[in-house]
Amino acid sequence: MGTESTIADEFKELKTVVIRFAGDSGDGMQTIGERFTDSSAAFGNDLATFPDFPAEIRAPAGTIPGVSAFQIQFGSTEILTPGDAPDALVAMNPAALAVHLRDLTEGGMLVVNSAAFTEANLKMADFESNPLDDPELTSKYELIQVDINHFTQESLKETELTAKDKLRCKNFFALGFMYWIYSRPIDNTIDFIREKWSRKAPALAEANITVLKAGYYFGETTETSRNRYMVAKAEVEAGTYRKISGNEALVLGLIAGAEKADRKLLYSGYPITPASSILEMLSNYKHFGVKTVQAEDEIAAIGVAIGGSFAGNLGITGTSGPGMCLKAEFIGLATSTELPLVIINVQRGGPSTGLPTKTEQSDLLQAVYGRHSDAPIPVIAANSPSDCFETAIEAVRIALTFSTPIIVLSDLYLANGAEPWRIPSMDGIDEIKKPIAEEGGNYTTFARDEDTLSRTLAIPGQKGNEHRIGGLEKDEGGSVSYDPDNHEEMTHIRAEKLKRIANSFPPTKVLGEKSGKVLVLSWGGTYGSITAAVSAMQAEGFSVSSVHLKHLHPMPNDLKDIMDGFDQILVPELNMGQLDVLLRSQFLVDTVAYNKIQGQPFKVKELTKKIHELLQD
Amino acid sequence: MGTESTIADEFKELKTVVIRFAGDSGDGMQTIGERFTDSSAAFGNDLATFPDFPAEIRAPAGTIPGVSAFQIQFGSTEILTPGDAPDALVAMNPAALAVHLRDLTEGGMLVVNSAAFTEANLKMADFESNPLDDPELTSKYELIQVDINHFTQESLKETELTAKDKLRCKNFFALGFMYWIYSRPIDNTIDFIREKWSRKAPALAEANITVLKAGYYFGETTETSRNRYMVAKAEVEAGTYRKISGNEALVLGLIAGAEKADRKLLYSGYPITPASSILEMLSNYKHFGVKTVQAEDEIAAIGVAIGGSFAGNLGITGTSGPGMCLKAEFIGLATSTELPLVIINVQRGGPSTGLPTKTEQSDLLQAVYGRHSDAPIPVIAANSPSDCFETAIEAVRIALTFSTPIIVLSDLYLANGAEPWRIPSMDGIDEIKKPIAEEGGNYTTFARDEDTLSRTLAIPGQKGNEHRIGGLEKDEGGSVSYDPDNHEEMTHIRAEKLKRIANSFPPTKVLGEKSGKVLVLSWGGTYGSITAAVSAMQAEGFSVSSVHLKHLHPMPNDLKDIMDGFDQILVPELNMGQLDVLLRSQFLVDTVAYNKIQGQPFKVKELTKKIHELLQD
Amino acid sequence: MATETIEENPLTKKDFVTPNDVRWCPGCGDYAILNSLQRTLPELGIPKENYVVVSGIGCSSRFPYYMNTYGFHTIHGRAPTVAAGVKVANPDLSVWMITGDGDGLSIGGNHLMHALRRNININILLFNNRVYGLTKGQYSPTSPVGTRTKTTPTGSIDNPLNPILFALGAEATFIARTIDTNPKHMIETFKAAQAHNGVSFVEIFQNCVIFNNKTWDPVYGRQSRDDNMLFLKEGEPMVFGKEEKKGIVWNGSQPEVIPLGDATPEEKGVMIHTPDRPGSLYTAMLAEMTHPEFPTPVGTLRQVEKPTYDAQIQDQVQEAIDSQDGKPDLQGLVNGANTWII
Amino acid sequence: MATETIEENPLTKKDFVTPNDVRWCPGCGDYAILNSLQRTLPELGIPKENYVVVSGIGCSSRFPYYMNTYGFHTIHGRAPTVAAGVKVANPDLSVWMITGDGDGLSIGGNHLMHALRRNININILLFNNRVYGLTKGQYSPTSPVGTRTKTTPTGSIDNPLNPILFALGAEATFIARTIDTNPKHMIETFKAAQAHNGVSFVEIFQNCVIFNNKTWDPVYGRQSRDDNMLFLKEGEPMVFGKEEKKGIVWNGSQPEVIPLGDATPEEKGVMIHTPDRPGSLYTAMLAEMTHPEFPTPVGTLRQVEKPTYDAQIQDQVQEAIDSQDGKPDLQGLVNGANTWII
Ligand SMILES: Cc1ncc(C[n+]2csc(CCOP(=O)(O)OP(=O)(O)O)c2C)c(N)n1
Ligand SMILES: Cc1ncc(C[n+]2csc(CCOP(=O)(O)OP(=O)(O)O)c2C)c(N)n1
Ligand code: SF4
Ligand code: SF4
Ligand SMILES: [Mg+2]
Ligand SMILES: [Mg+2]
Repeated sequence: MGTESTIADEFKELKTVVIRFAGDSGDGMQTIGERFTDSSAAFGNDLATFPDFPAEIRAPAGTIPGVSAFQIQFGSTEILTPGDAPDALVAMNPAALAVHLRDLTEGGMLVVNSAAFTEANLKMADFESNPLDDPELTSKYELIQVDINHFTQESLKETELTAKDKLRCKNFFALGFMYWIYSRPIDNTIDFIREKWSRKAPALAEANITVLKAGYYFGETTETSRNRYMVAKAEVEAGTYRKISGNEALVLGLIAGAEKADRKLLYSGYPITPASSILEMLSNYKHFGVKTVQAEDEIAAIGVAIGGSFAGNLGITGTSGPGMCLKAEFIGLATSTELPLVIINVQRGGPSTGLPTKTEQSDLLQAVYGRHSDAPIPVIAANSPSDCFETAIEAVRIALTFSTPIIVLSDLYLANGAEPWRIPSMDGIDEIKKPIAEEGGNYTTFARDEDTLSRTLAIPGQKGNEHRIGGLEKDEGGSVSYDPDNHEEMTHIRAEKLKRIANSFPPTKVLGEKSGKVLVLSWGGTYGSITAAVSAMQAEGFSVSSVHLKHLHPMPNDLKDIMDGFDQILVPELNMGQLDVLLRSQFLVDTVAYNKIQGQPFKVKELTKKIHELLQD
Repeated sequence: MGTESTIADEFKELKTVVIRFAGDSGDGMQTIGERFTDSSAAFGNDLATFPDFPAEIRAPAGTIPGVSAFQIQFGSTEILTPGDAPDALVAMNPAALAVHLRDLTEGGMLVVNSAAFTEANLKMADFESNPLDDPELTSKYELIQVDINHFTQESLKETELTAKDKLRCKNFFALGFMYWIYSRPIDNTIDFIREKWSRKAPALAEANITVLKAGYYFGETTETSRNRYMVAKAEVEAGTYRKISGNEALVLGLIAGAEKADRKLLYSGYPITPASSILEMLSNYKHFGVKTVQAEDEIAAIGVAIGGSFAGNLGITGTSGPGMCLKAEFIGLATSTELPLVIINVQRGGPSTGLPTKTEQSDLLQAVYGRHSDAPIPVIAANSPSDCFETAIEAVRIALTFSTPIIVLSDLYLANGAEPWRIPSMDGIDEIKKPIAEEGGNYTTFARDEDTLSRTLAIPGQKGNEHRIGGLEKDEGGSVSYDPDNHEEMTHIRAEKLKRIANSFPPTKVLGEKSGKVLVLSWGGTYGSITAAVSAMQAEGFSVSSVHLKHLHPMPNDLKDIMDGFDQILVPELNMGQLDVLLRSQFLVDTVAYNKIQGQPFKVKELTKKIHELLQD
Repeated sequence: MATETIEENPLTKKDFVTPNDVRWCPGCGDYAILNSLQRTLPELGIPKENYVVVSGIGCSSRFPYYMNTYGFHTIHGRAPTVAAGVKVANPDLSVWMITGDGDGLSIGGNHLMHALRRNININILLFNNRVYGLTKGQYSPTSPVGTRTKTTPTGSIDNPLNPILFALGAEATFIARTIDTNPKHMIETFKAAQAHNGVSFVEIFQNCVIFNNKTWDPVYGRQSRDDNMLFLKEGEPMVFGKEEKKGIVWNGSQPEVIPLGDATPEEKGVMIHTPDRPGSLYTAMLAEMTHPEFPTPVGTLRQVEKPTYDAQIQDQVQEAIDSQDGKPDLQGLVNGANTWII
Repeated sequence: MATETIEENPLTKKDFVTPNDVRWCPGCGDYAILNSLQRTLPELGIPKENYVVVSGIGCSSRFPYYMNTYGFHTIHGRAPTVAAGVKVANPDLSVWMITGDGDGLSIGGNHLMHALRRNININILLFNNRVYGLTKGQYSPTSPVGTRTKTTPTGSIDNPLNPILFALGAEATFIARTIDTNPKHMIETFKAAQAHNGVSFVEIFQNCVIFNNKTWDPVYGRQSRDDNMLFLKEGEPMVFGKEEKKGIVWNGSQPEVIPLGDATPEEKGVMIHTPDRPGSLYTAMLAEMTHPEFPTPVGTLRQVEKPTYDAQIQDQVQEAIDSQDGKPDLQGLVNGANTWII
């Protein structure tokens, strides 16, 4: 149960705690998870969260597919993941218990809404008997049964709400109780409820506040013998913070990138989990000149973005794996015409429709090779929710500076997960300088910058720069050319241009010593767990370092040297070994792949175990 | 000039000769190339041909983009390619000369239609002066100027044809003359003309025959001092032969495969160069129960094929690179649902629309990795026009036996090229045994064969076997499953199933010694040039062997051992090194890539030069 | 021919129910449609094993999982292609294709259009809830202008498609409309669709309780349905309203609503429903009749006969086979016309 | 607004000709269309640099290479999406989209349909030669049933699309038809298309000399054109035939051809062409008029006003900008509503 330290007064002080709220998707678990997060953030903890939605919009209440959960890890130290396993589980009904109990740490706290353990509900959750009657439950966990329904209704008996509406407040009872257990402030939440609902539904807002308090006082009055915990403020860098999810950060980064490059942003997408919210959020930023188009499909979406880029906007499109398949042909066109274009893939589980609401990082090889012919384009990846901001800006930088389409890989875990973020100063962000061609007719379509090999765009509306582009092979002047030598030359230029992008990368950061026994080499959303595992082992004195790549294609120029400094290279991925294929073919290095394909992030302990194995070899 | 051997009588005897006919696309170059091929085949030479069409349907007459050419190599020894460079070039107009002269062997024979070297034509071909007046031409080549227009018209002056129609026969004059030079029989061609045109246009047929003979006798009567050549019959295996192009062979192989598997063939495609003719040819074989659908696009085409496979047909679709991009999402569905499906990609130059009428083998990595997620499916490739037949049958075997989609890679060079083919006995071809499930309801959708891990299909119309499939992850029973462990297991099964396919491959053939200094490792349409180069060097005693892969994913189990027997591995490809990426990542071997990206096949001499370089290292 | 001999044990609705839990939101209109199709299929005289249900992706497209028939949940927008492949491979099958307004008209519009124009003999049910359900509530190609959703916070600006007019633009041979709140009408409509020899396109007004609740209430809500819906019946006059006291007449260039008073429809010259007119004008007229100006018509809007794609492909193959004598000769085929012997 | 100030040196056709050799087959109808567009653009009062020509893939789609404007030869079937992106990025541009019957109606049908229904203010020219030219002569979605091509050796079996009806199914706001043999009519039609504020869909009957020669001769051939073509002019009666001695009347439920004899069209009640009717019936009627029963109409078949997609997107953005005071605050945006300071 967390990392226990000193016992102060009646409180146990913990360094980190992992809590999971689980219930029916109608029970409001995401809402209270968000509230718990905000008050912990405001209190000053570092934290990371991960919501886990059901695949169905609203599966029948009480069923297993209908279970919705929200996990948060918060602490007084740096928090990199939402946590391996919950120290405390709140289960609002039997189905939630059925799905989530197996993850609860032994000895962990288990809060259940006993009222929900009716025969009908038990049956829907495939329980043959009531698990609360199982003595093992009490011996293995700190079981706290609360008739949440009853107390909720009791506390609202003075109000005029219907019985159904009363019961809808029960999530706040659970939240209040957990606030009490973890000695969190509740004012923050009260303010939030007032602000959000007072106007639309004042009676409900007040009811929620009443129930929240009831939950809190329930702890205080009836459970004085109960353990309570304290988690101190985290020692983090001073600054202004906000909470941010991956897709939010991506959206803000795109807008910031476009501003820094002085281009109008044109985003065109087609809804798909977990990328839809990028389109949704961007459509709220019209006052930044952002134009959004909900296209008829993913092909159209990228086509609109390409048209936008041709006409001088910064064209951006985003999707998930199945949509990436559909964009392949157009990516080839953008590659051939060398137009700037940002293509975002928020990855999810596959193949095919796969596991649309689970995370996976299995579209890397598609990003690198998923088009016909030799059509090289850069690929970069975000590594944490807040890092999506920087990654988006980096994508805009590369796309414009090198006049190239670029693929940005994020994933469902990053997109939906959230963490506190120390907000950078916008003035501190470099401008992205790649002007369009001068007007007046001295324009050569594929004339190139000597260093970057990038071409310069001329855009419709510019006098004298009229020109034609297209998907047929062409010569420097932009004329269609079937000449064999020209084709070979253009193909080499495209390849070389990709390579040159690596010259613009900062030196690769190594976490830990620059040489040693094991280097953990990774990319994408696994950053948090890997960094947590490696840091912990470094603190224990083990010879392990890690490098987490943002730039996957091309890879950094200094990577080979870094790899050479280690005896073994461990490549953990949430796929069957895709970075591994790239590393092996590019560096001929006998890496050790470590793969998990369960639609779920790595646990820190899975990684430490694996690293230990390697160290013992 | 060819491989000169003995001089018999007035004839020089040659082992091999390469001739290229070039003229305007309206000049009938393909027609006479085909005739020359047929009479050489009937005569008993081995041969290989390659037509080179312009990208435009019919570019303006006389222009450079309008040039059409046909190359044939024939010989008394085994012929593996259409030849590096022509020993004789027939140029019907200045544009043809402009495009093709640079390829002619020094000292080679250059036959030009002097009548076409008018000022207008010279201008269209960008000549500033008449190249025929250039003394270098006569010194460098054996220049034969013939006023073909004049002789053609002269020989037809008795007929009632219009002047225009008369001139349309001029290609046969050139053919007749070349027949005389290379002492070919002309009866065969006369028969052909009669059979083909006598009914529709008897006057034209007779005119063509007259002109053909005129060309032949023109040699005999006016050019007695001219060198003439003999190419003896080839010593090839006894049997019944036919001439066959790659797409023809593919079509016949698909039909044969379907027959041997006792499945109805349903082919669905969308026209695209150079795959269109597969759809076109198959639509003529309805009497074999073949159904063809010209779909609205490539996505629909594969969808129809998948629907056909689900309903118990053998679903097949074919396209080229851009179309492959569009099929990616559906390939993922077929992978997830494990339906048999053959997907043919006749490759052409890219990226994007690229060089649609030029060859390239640059879609290998797309075939292997061009879908989101871990979605492994087999990939095989044909290596010569006639080998497309066996490759098609192999594809059908793998698709059905392993219940999997499979990608077959061919290319424009194979598709359009032709060679003589010793027709195998259909009785000698193994049956493909993979029955569908028994009727009656004991059906488990993803129950697997122990050896192959293949599932068995039950098809609509079967009593009691009703079941549902789809793209979501599912368990063995076929029910949708979001279970983490199940997903991991299914992912591993899909990967393992792919691997098992390699257990069904025959031992890999090595051309030459099993160990030595250089192994040339290659795939696809480069087989001919590589085999020619390697055999020639072996004959000269060099330590070089070659392995040409048909199975690219998975690769043969014995390949690693073979590679280990050589000091160096040379991987020549018509791309930027795609097999090379696969070899490096799978075997961690430091191969030497040799790449040509000119839309043209390797020349034998390019390869021997490269191999020599390696041997000297 | 999808109709074979009747089963010995007559089929019932239960035969078409799978053990899988149905996972739509409680109150979703999809339940009623499922129920109605499960009640329809046993009555069509088609052996159960000859049914195939094919869908794309969307809430609606989960449908095949709940039908105890052969089923294929394919990918987004592409169901018409797979359904076509199934039907071409085996024309004996009764193929039901399920799609949504996003699946069928946004990403899948082209395939749907080509399936319609080709007249492939399948039954297409388009669940129109005017929203993307599965991806949680973005606007769709049938959402009215001004619809505010997550992706259109200031209102959508694209003109919606009229699915009937769209189908008519492709000259679909059977076009119908029904509503999720009227099982009887759904069942009738489904039967008519199956009876039609050719492609059948059925738009179903479907309610999404979560993201677009009551979107069709102005048409079929208890308050409005009498005045805002017109039940079309072949050969019968177009009357509607409480006690059928209103009728539609043709004024020479467009339809008009008139009160009947005490007159009979005949007396007032009320139009007789004739869905079998070969041209498109009549159906175009119906397609554009919409509330509040007109009652929205439901029922079979168009039914004309044309040869089907699947039958013709079969015929061409059969003719080719018949024109040969005996079993086709594979060796002969492979040999081709020009061989030589060495 | 694509119209700005007129150039000082008036533009001429020559300004729109590229040095590139035109590479269509000699005799191809595409030449005449190119010529006509090159003659139209200088007359529209739009600066040359504001023209963008976007195409898909096909013989017809080579068009941009021959127009000395900004041009984009995209990929097969997808031109409407790129054209939409260009127009949304910069509504000041005059965007001309070139497509073929295969490019636009086979692979690209969906994008075309959505561009039409969204009413994006671009001009779409569909070159209909009823065949796939570039891939050497396969049948297309507009080829009549029974067309024998390389892929349909025993005749095609799919019902062709009627491009006008298709566009109408998407409720396109401007629909016209013209022919490659009549430059004057083409130029008029192109001008009308540009003048229309909204999406303009123009079907052009185009001859492919190589793979489908004379396919339109029954309509516009010297022998047939008088009787088989109807030149529509807004506000004028529908008369045709040698010396305009025939007219079209509406018999209450459908059009009819009548001889005028010596009577005036007015006397005979000949229909007056009114392309601006809001509903679809009128255009549906025209769309279905086809030889030999009727003369095939050319000209503007429909023109109605609706707000355009590109203008509205711009308006929404502008409104959002105006609703802020001052330049948008990037730091404020990134900070969001809930921050805390440590
Ligand atoms: C290629 C692809 N793009 C996007 C999606 C995401 N997606 C799934 S369903 C859907 C729309 C569903 O809308 P509709 O067809 O109206 O069905 P409903 O859910 O409303 O029944 C979308 C966009 C996907 N699965 N695949
Ligand atoms: C994805 C893709 N599929 C197929 C093709 C091949 N292709 C090129 S043009 C064309 C059809 C052209 O027909 P149409 O649009 O009528 O133009 P036309 O040549 O007749 O002017 C096809 C199928 C392609 N280039 N890309
Ligand atoms: S989201 Fe809407 S359409 Fe989807 S299941 Fe729920 S109610 Fe039905
Ligand atoms: S093939 Fe036909 S459409 Fe294409 S350029 Fe030639 S004549 Fe024109
Ligand atoms: Mg919907
Ligand atoms: Mg065409």
